[in-house]
Amino acid sequence: MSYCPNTPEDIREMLAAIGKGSVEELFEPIHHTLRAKSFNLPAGISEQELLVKMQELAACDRHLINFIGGGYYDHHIPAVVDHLSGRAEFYTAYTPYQPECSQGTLQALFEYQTAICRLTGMEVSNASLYDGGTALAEAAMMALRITGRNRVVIDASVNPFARQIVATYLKNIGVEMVEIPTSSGSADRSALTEALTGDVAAVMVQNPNFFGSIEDLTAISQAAHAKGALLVTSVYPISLGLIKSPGEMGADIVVGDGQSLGNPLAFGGPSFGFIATTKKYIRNLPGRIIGETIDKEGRRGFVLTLQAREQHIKRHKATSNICSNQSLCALRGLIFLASVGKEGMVELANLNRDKAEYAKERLGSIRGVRVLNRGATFNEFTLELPKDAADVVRTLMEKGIAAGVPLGEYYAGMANCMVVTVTEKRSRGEIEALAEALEASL
Amino acid sequence: MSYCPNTPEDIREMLAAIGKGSVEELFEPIHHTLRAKSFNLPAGISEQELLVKMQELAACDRHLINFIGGGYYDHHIPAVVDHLSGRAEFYTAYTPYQPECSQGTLQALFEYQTAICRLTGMEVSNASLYDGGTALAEAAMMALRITGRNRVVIDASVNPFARQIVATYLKNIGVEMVEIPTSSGSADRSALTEALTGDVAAVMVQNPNFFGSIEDLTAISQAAHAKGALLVTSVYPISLGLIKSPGEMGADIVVGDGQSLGNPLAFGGPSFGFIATTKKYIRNLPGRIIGETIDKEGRRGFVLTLQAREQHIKRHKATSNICSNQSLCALRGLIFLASVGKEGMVELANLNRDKAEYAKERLGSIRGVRVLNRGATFNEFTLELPKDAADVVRTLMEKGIAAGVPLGEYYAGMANCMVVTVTEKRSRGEIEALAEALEASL
Amino acid sequence: MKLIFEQSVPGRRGLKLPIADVPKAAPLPDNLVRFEPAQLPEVSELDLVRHFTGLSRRNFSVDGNFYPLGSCTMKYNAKVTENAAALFAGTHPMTALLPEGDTSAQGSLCLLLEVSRLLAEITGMDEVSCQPLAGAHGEMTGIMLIAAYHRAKGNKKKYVIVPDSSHGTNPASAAMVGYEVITIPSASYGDMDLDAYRAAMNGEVAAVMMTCPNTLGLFNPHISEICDIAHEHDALMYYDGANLNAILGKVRPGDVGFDVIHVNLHKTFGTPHGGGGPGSGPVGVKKALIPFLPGPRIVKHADGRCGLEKDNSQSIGRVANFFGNFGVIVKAYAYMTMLGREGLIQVSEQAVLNANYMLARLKGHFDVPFDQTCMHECVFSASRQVKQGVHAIDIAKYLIDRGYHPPTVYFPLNVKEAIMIEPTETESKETMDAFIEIMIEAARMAETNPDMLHEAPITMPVGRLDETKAAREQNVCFG
Amino acid sequence: MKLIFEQSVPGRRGLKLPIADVPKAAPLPDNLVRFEPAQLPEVSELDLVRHFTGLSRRNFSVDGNFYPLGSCTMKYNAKVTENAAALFAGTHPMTALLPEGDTSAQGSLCLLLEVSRLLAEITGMDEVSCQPLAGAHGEMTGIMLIAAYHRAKGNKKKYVIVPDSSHGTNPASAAMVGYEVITIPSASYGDMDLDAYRAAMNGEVAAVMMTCPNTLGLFNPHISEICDIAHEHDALMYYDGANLNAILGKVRPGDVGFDVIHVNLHKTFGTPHGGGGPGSGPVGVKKALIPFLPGPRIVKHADGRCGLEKDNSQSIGRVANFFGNFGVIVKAYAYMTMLGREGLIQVSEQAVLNANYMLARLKGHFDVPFDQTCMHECVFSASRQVKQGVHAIDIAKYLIDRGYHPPTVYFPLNVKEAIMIEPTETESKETMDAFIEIMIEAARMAETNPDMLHEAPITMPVGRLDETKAAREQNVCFG
Repeated sequence: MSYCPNTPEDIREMLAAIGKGSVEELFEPIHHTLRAKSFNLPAGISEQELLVKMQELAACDRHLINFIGGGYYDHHIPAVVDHLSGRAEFYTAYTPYQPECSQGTLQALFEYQTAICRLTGMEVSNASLYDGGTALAEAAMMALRITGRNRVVIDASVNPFARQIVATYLKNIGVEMVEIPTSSGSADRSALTEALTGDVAAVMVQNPNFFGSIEDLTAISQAAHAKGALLVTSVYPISLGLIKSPGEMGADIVVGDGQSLGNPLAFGGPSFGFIATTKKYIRNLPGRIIGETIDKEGRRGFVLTLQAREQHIKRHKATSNICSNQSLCALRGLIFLASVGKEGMVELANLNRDKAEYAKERLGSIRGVRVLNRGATFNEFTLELPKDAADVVRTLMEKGIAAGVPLGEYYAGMANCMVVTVTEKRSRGEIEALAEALEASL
Repeated sequence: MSYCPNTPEDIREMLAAIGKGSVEELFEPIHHTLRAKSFNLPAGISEQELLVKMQELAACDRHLINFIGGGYYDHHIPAVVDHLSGRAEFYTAYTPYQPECSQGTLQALFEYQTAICRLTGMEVSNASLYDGGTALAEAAMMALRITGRNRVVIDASVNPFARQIVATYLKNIGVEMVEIPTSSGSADRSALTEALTGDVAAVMVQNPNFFGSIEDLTAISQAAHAKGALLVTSVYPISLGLIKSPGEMGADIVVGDGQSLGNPLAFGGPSFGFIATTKKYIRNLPGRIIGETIDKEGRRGFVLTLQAREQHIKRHKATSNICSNQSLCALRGLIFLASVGKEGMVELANLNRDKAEYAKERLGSIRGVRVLNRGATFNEFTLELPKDAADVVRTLMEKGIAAGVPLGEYYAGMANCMVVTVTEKRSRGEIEALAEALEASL
Repeated sequence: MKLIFEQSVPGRRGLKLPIADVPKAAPLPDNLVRFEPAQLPEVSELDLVRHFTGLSRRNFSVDGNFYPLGSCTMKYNAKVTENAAALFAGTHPMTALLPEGDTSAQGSLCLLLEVSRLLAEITGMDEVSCQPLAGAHGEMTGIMLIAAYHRAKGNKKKYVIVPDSSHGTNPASAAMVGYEVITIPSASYGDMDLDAYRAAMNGEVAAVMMTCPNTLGLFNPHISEICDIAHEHDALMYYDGANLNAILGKVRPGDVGFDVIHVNLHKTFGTPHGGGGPGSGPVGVKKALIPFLPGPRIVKHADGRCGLEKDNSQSIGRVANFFGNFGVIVKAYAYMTMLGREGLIQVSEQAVLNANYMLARLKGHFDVPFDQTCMHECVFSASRQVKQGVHAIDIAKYLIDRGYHPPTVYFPLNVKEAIMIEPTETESKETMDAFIEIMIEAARMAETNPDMLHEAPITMPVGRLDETKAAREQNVCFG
Repeated sequence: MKLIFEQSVPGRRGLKLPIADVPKAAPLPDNLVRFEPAQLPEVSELDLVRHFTGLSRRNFSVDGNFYPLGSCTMKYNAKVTENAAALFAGTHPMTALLPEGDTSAQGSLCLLLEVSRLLAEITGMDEVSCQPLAGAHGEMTGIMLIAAYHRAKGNKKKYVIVPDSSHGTNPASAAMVGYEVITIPSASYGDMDLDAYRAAMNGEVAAVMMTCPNTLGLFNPHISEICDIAHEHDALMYYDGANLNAILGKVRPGDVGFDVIHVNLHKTFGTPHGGGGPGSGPVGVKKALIPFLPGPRIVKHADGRCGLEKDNSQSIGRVANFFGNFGVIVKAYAYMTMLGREGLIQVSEQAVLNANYMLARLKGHFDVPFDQTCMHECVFSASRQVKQGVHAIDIAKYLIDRGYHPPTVYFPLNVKEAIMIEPTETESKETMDAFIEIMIEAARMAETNPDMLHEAPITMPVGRLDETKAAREQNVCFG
């Protein structure tokens, strides 16, 4: 296949205009010693052959009944999300550098920012980051910039992958990341408070946390603020239909992964990260921000704003190196939120929790199985099994069920535990199938 | 699910404006004795539940390797066809009654008409009919109108389904349809010529015919014209990349099914029928026709034209009752033809024939199997087996292969025969699998 | 915009084809070979994409614009139905016709059977065939069924009665089946005059075709009597289902006395209209007509499997290649299944509410030929505006400039300068209010600035087009 | 257009949710419950569809417009790659991380491995990680790898060198990893001045970041020497792959002496840019840096299965939640697979041909800061037009009125009034000729009617917007 349109006749005419005898002459600025030593790639194929090949490859992934989460969730995606984000004018455009011919993207992203602010209870949002994990890292960097301090405290019940990303980011810039071990699936509040020394830029927590537990973070935010530190909260957006918003709890920076808002599982991407904060920190936000303004005739329009923070102007003094973000995924998030809507988000969150509570009760009543979470949970919970959870998960996978995420790899001493996720897509029958298979495996 | 937007508050306000107390009052013009005696339908479900249900239902269709045609063909559909015909402005618009805000549809259909003319070698085309079979029936009606005669002669090697449709249409209007039996898969030319009495409006043939044979119809068209009859030809559009066009052979009306041009199999529809003729018969064409014109400033534009022939003006004197046609499918056909393009159509036709010739040779060399076609074939051919073809097809279907269309049901004395179709999508490996399975079944 | 043919460059390619995995065949004999390739476009895939993307942007559409085109039911087309249809795109229709092939097509066959059953319940008919490919095709099929019925009974029938407000397809379909058409004028209540109908009825009448509510959006108060009179003469009652959207769950034509019905799935059941098709026109009948339905009929076997009826000697035969516009039927099934009983009732209630709201708000500004409670659509006349030299067409064109697809104009034929508005149930009050304001503005401009209306539209790629030139020159194929 | 929030009506609903098939759970404790629902839009599905359809129509895009945005490689995005990606939408990324979960995700894992191998061959690197989520993310990851390399060797490094023509992301990424940035001015040949570079190099330099061809579309004639000098100081050479589209099959950065590279899949490998993302920024390295690659690395087991590396203690760690922007990677894989070796070589040849044609045709009308054979893009300056008071931005805005997305303007920073045109290989000569004519017209208008250029654009929904007001008021959230 080739998507190059020019015919031999076109090429002749163009070379004549350039004044060259061949296309090869155009590459003469590149010394022959620098030429490719190898370019050993397969021959091209047609579109028809490609589809056969891709179908064969896709068939090598097994379809499982997903009770796994870990930051990515198997939610229903309203059909409108694909249809509208699939409009060519959205997906084949680029960053809206020229606002007059990009009002579609710009207004949509302004609406996205508004939706994120309203969902999180914060005042300002950027136009998206890469994913939830990198958003948490960016939030750490942002807190460091704002406070001028060089230490962050992070609760171990934050998603382990996200913590690894934060660690990767902070490793090179001489910032210490203090991890507070979790106590049976909850943040250890006294340890967190103790760690709050005067050089701490941020306390970083997740709600619901990796074990599925929900907490009121108000006290933690007050403790942080008392020490001049910021509260950074990572949230699961679907839960915000039901759970007190981070804004209400006093968070300073809120991040999360937007996959659950209308983006497919797709083996982990693309999704988007969101970040929201209070107005006073807007200049410290990383990434693109869209602002409202007017033209000469007073017509409302939207533009990329506060670009002076960004790399293409500020270069090494920029707030972040981010350039392309996840615009189309953020658009999907916006369409998802507008489709589900105000009341729908409450219902959706309740539906997730109702299913999960049912499953928690059903699975928790299996002989030898114990629910680890001490308090409330949303749509995930942690089970302690009478045997190695990895073995159980392995066994159930053979039956086509991804039963949960075993914790041994991520938390010392928790080899018998696994986190089970139940979204609105899991039917009562599927929950029963999980329960029976689990029972049989113990 | 419901797509009604109005809230109880909206409804209250609207009723107040109307001056009614309830929605039910609006139905008072309908006497209570006329009210529905039953409306026993299932309760509604959500989009999410619908998709689960539809996936389960779709999974009840088995995927087979298709060596069957019979008027519908398993061709590759270029990805652009779905993406472009899926533009909401195309598929959620209606008949372009208001040309100024419908130039997209109108220009596309004008281009479609042009493509059909060029493909068939004819001068004018309408903007589509329902399918190939009804197009053949409309062609018969058209020939009757043009000639003022009341008899048609049809070759039995025309697709049996299409012949049945023609018969259904003609049954009520006192027109005789004379069917000329086929001789070993070819038109019986002498019988056709003999049947050409002075009251025959049209000779109706198909090329390639139902058995897959290709013929030069020039002599038949000359014979028909000599008797004042028209030649109506049904064609398989993919074959026109290679085979002499009906226009070159002297056809007066050319019809066919457009499914093979970018429309999915979809259990038989929707596709489109096309009909093309010479300029002198344009006023006798059924269905919509798009014409070029200009506006006051001389800008080119396109409109529905010659509407005086149509039912909404001419009512019972219309050339046809057709109103909605298959516009979107015709658009798909146009995009298909523009994507494959001039050279591509030649290559595609050759690729189909190359595969079919290979299969014909391979299958024809199986002991006891004989190729029935005496002359050239395109991408279908007829095999005579040493046993009942229906039994063989049944056996091979169990192995996931739809081996061909057995002819016993359609042609007396041909129970041992079946038509095998090989499109560009069938691989050499699949052909080999068919051959081996066929060998094993005999 | 240039035509795609005008963008052609010799040798330029779009799609590439696979390289053959079989040897090249010997060439065809010369007399069978095409002399030169068809002059199809030679464009790159990008140019193709830009061309059709650009063309699409020159259309108004339901997804882009309020589209209150009367008698066409331009409601919202739920996107999920597209996804549902895509699940069924791969099954070859011949599969079901192969020996025991029905076992390999149970999903598609059972879906068709289920749609038939749902439609039978919705319309009050005893059986439904999904084979007809569009509304008019369903009409013609219905009249063929009636002809077969009379033929089987030995009835000598010659005429079909239609009211003057009927869709043009009604008389055209009757004529396609060989009947002569008797047109009955409308009475003061906006539908077929009962006395004139009674006078026209005789033993040679095969059928009476009614749209109910009719094209004025009015429900005929004498419908029972009309049915009775027909049946006394062994004439069958044909129900044109174009306006079924008004009466879901409220009235079932079968209960009222109709014998045959067609349903426009793309209207009432929300499948996209595709710029003029594909539609789908299933036909429903009372018991006495079942034997005549087009074949092959889909039936449920005793073991629960779905299959094709083998013996159908009384059938009128095929009216389409296979089983109907299946892809459209899948979408309609998805729509019906999602909405369910209550949702479908709500459809009609809200459609009727919206139309009456439109009528109430606009009747001070435009003449109303029949001022009654309407059903799902309402008809105005621009006759008041004509006095200022402004015609229905001028108002229509002005609406285009304001971003609205015009209502149907100049139909039904029995209303002068008709403007026929069908908002459908999927439009919100806000959308209607905004449209109403523009309509009122147009009425005001007819008084104050008629020239501006005559000039409209001015915001489109082309202004009003010379239709006479088009009809005279018959330039229907490029080059 | 109104905001979606401005269309909200209390109680109006879009999507409906399933009714629970489980009992209602006991309510959450009050202190955990949200006080009031988030004020999300309350709109019908039709209003939602009209809103976003309408918004989409307010964008220029590759499918709608020639989009020669320099340094962004806005080539045609093959539609079939969308279909390919849809096939892989359903696999949960955690699947592969479960015990023996890799066996349930062989399709996705092997695709990732295959893409890595293809990219390694294309770039001349020894191994590639697909984890970074965008170009700048890949850059940062690359610099982290370099930091890890130096750390492991005990090197004390402090600086990263970049040329003044570099993308802003280069210095920003270096800074994110804690390095100080040294910027080297350009020489008369349009790229980093060799003497200044030599002077700046020292033992504390960790890396040199080059774009090659650079942002002027020029291939640095001293690139080998630059690499050698760096390596003499144990500084690593970083290749910014933004402009890789120019050199496929012609030059491999790994062969030239680069140690680390990132590739923008959305640029060179034709995945859609999504209005600003998602991109994908795989990072490739030479052997010495493999141990530091982000984990979990995808490996091929002896039995041919693909899986995840268990031990990766030297890894810099994760840079993303899972395995990268997988959906984007699938599209890039589809693109590479279709084009194959010859197709990819043709990409660069035609991209370079198109850019040189643009340069040849326009250089009489606009100043050319570095008049040489260019690679895949060419840079002009509007400095001649500035004398008439017309700036690069005015020309850009005029192009909008003529239906073209403007080229990149005011970048690279080392060219005054820069106009940077990258036609890409997927544009036809006709498209370029039409664009060239409009550019020439703009140059002429700068002489004859500069005011008209200052007023542009006039055909868009808004004219030039007040960016100062936006930055001052910081109205970034509605209501």
